[in-house]
Amino acid sequence: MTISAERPTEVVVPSAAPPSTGGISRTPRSGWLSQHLGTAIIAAILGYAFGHWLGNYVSSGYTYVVTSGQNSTADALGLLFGVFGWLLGIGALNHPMAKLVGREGVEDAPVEGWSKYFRYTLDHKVVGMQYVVGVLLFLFTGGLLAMAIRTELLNPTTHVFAPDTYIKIVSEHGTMMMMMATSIIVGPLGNYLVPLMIGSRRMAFPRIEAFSFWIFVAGYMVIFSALPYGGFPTGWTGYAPLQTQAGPGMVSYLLGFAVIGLGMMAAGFNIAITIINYRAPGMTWSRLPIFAWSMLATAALLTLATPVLVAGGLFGLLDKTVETAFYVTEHGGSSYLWQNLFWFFGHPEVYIMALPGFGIVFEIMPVFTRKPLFAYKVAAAGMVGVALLSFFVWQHHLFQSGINPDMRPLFMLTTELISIPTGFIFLVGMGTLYKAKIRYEVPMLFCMALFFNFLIGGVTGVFLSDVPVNVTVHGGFFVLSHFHYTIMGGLLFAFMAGLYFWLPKMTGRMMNSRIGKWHFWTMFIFFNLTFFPMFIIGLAGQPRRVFTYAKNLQVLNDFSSISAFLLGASFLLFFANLMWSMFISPVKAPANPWDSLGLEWQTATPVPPYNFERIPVIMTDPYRYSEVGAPAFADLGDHTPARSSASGSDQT
Amino acid sequence: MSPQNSKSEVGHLRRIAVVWVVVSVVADLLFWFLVGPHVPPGRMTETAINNQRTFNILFVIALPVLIGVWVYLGYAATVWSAKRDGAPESVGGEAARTNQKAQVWWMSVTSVIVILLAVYGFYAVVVEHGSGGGEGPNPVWSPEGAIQAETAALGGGSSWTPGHVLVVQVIGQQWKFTYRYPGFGGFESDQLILPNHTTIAFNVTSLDVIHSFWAYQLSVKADANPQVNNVAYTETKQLGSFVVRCSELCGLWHGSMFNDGRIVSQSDFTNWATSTQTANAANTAHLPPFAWTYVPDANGASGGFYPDGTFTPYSPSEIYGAKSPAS
Amino acid sequence: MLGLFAVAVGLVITAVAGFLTPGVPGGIVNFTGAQPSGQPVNLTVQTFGAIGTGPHPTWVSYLVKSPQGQWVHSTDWELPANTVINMTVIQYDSGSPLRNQQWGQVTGTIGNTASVNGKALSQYDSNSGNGVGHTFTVPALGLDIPLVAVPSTSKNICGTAPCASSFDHNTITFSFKTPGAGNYSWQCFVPCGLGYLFGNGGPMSTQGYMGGFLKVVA
Amino acid sequence: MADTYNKLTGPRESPEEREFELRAQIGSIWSGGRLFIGMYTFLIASLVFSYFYLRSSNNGMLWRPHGQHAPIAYGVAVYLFTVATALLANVGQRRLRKGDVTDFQVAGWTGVLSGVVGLIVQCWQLTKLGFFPGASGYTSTFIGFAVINIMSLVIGTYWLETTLARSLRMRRELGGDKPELSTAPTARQFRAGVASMAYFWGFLAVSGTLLSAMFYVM
Repeated sequence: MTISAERPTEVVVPSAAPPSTGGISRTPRSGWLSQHLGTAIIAAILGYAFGHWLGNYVSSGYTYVVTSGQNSTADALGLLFGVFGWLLGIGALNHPMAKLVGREGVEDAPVEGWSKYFRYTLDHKVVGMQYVVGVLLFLFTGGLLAMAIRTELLNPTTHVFAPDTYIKIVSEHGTMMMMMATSIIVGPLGNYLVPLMIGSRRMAFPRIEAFSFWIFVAGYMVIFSALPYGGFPTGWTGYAPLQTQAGPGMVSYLLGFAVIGLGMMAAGFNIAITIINYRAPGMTWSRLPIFAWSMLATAALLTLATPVLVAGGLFGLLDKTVETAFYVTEHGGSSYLWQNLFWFFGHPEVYIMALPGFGIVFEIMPVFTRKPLFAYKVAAAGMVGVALLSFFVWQHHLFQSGINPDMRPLFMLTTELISIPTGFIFLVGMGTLYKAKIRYEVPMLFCMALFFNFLIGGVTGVFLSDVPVNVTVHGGFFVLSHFHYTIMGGLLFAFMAGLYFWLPKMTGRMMNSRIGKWHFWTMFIFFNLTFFPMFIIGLAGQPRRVFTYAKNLQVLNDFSSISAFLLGASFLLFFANLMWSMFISPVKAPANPWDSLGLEWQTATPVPPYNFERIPVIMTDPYRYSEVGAPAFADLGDHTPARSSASGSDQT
Repeated sequence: MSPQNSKSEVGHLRRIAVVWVVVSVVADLLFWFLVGPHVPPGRMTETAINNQRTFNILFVIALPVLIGVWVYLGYAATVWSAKRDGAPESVGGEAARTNQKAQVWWMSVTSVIVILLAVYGFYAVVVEHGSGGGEGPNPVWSPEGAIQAETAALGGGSSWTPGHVLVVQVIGQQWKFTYRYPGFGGFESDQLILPNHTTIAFNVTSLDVIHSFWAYQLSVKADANPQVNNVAYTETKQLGSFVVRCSELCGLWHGSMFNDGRIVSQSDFTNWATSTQTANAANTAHLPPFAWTYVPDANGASGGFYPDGTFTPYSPSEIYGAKSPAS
Repeated sequence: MLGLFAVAVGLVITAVAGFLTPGVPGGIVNFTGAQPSGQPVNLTVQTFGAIGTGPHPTWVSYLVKSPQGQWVHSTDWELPANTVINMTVIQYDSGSPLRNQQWGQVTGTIGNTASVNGKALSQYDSNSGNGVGHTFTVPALGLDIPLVAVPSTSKNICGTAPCASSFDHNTITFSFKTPGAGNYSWQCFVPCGLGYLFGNGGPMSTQGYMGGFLKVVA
Repeated sequence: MADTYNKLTGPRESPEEREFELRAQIGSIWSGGRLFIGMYTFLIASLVFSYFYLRSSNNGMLWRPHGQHAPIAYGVAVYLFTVATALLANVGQRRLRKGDVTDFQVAGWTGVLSGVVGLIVQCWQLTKLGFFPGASGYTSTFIGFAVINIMSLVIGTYWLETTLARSLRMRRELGGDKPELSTAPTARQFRAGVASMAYFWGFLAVSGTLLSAMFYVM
């Protein structure tokens, strides 16, 4: 069959005749008797113990181990085997092992009840829900650490934490948030929504998808393990040779990033391949929902940029364990090497954290403006353009480092060129608002706020890209504020918009809009009150990651800290809303609470196990909100008479 | 589109444009004259003055952009909102999938602004000799006389006289900057004193991890990397004191890695330097000869990360912290 | 489900809080009020090759003699402002060259001088002789004293703290005047964190071993 | 990779839908194989970049003092085994396409053997190094190269082995003559997988040539 917009003639399948695949039909069994989170934890502990023992056995004679009393090799092997045990325990390795003897993968029957959320599951909707909890846990931990940072900065000279503890907190906060942010939309919403939006019953590689989630959780535990190991002193950028000098907490950082990197690559790989191959008949590239475009651009960055991080982390681990000298200048390595590798990944990563936000906003805005998305093609081109350009700008992080100083004008140019496709995003957003009929539901408020915040973040980015101005603002609170405006003000606001918008679809329960509005306004106001003063603090000369600062900056810092605490409270409000609306007093969501034309709203709620009764056929462009009598986006086929015969009885 | 519609379209845009122009002009003027002269990093050196001007120019361009989007958003939010009560309309608004003219305009304007900014930035970097940023070991844009001064400094026995470029070496180490003055016998001090009206060539290097030498009011910032000589230039313009901070996370006492420096008159500077040279002479004799970079012993005191004897150190420059005789 | 979530959140909070609780050993040793106001304060510390106890028994560290006369493992000392501090360092550790000989000068003390076993010291060449065990340096005050090492060939080196005076040691004494109130960090400039790159990791990078604060209070 | 639905609970597909999904699966195997090569290219490019970066910086004249070289006989052996496996995988795939299943099996299993031996030799080589890992830039990047090479051989050999095992099991499941060449969905997926696998091995041979030239010849 060629992919055509024609609905295939319905033929009733004699389902009793098995097309002879090697598949084994498994009957459902209780979730708690097979592999799940519990077995994963047990296997991870056993793996850790084994790896740690092995590491000690191998390396206890190393000079550095004897003299320092700390054994990075044992810690690295312990964590490595711990992750391995975790994957074994959760069941991620069952299929790869079965393949060795030629068995083909067959999905298990879906598990009923809560236990499915604690298992290695092939249902992309379950993975999406798992990711929601996973990223919220990450966010919560990182947020706690942020509160600790602001507590320390309340006073320039009196210290709540010891300086090493403070650096540990800063580093852990940065790393956790960066890891979380790469997956915060791709994970929960990307996995949940992409097949629904492109009209597919499944992901291309559901096991890789499940792997990406469970390795993400493993990454959380690995990076968390830095705290009991004594933390790491390098911040999230992990600059060598400080990295090489640091204690065993650094191993958690390097391994954690490598592990999360595996997850990022797996998630991006699966989503990209799914969008390329599983679009429903009739869904041409120009009919693809814009969120899927953003996922595709993000997935390209995830798959191609992350291997560089993994390689960099591998080299760092080798430096710390078998004592190679990749990053040690005195032994023929180079401290510049890590900076180059890290930022070659790091800058595309910035857009990994921006593009999904744009996708969400563009997906939501037409619904609440009751207008088509303005300049759809420009929006898609903008995202692809940003993704492409992001590979050519990494040295703007290194303007003052002395690396290739004569290349600075070039990188200044490429960096500023990124403003052009980013400008497309604003054109599309503002064009969509033009003469709209805006409905101020909570998701729409978050979308409008994104444009407000991201504008500040984007414009300050131009200041940072200018070499002369960069002399003052590099490495200070200005740049800190800049990337919080883009990541938190952009991505996190978009994530909130997405959650308020799609949780009714995912859970069948409405978020309380009254608390939601309170949450939005407190978050928006205190976010700006927290981070806007940091621009001034930065211009006034406060470097990042310091526990002491000039006395005259105390007022601004205190203002920022108190706003940060209130911002934290606003997140508590969000958690309260989540608990209240989802568990304590759930309100059943209507089938299509926002009157969206999106394909994901056309199927039943809760979404049936395979999303669509029939594979839908896409009939027209998306977002035809303003045209009376426009044809429906998709033909779901469930009105055809064949449906009853197909689903009614197996035995026809 | 009916003529009525197109008229109202013009009406919307005209209202937005008027508000935008008025607010932008007022805000730009207020900024340029009231705030601009006080924008960090101040006016203590040539690079500070230049970078302040660049910042202000960028800000004057950025303000209308910010205001434009905000005015538009505010207008849209108030004028184009749907009625709150009543049944939600399933369709509404106007068919506005795309607008060729708007797209072309938008792209042209952003492209022109961006390319102009890049050209201006390029010009500023070249004309201002790197604008106070680290230019690596072989600066391509250096002020007059700097290369000669640095060559002379390396040869040893050079002495600084007013009116010439002063070479100062900044040595980052965990967790303090120290400064060497090759023009005065290569003495080392933990104080940074500079003469006024003088071009300074900072040669920044590190003895261990990466630091970043940030003389805030001087508008100088250059990373200190082990075995790299990172050069940054500025010209002092005013007397006064300034703050030096480390702006690259370098470990435990990164937050404490700061000191005050001073710009003094040329004669005061000469007095200070010569007297310190005399006072430190005994210690200077034990320092390695002046060099652009130094090879730190990667291992530290008696037993380090790498086992001894596993590599052959070859030093084209000077070693700080020799292993022998004590160990 | 709700309960499970609450348990997870509780676990995270407990763990984060647990690992972040300021873990400086010994707390702050208070020297204010030990003497009448304005009188010089005596501060005695010893430094040695290995602390012997705690989570990192092999690390170099300091012990400070509290006003009550006990040796306490702490590097945060509370001192009165604008007061002369007579400091005695009993140095049991062997040494090495300084990475930067700059720290071989005695600076910031009263008279820019110190005494080693009774002999005056204003500058020490760390590349010869026994080298320097540690330095006591307060960057913000410009205070720097190289703590001359005992010979590494000595058969009588103190292994683990606390060290009896029968072991080889150098007694370094000097005086300095505290400034106004504030927190002033002090550290060592000898790369003495064994087993770490550049010798600056481990004890050098952990508060409570080779660095701490002078908490000067008015 | 390409899972089949569980027949008890899976969706009820029309034949058109089944064919549509099968084509999507085959397309995924094809494009997934290519994307994986793209990802792997970036990984190897990081190593190549590190090599040439350290080589051109030659910090402390320690890129490669005294003509350090890795055990070259082992290295050449590993390289030859890699290329042999790649050739066998590609020859096997070609024979399979021509309809010769036995040749595919023979070539494949020889390839697996060659891959495993290559893997063992590569690990063995690490015990025969004439230098310390951190001795120079070259030695460091060499260790990185060895680790990445081990990874490549494990992935490639695993992939090759799974296609062979699948082919054997398919015969038992489907029966008949040369079921691998039939139109059964699983056979069509299988052939797509073999093609992607052979392509990946070709990529490994090319990148292996580049890397081996860098580390053993240049």
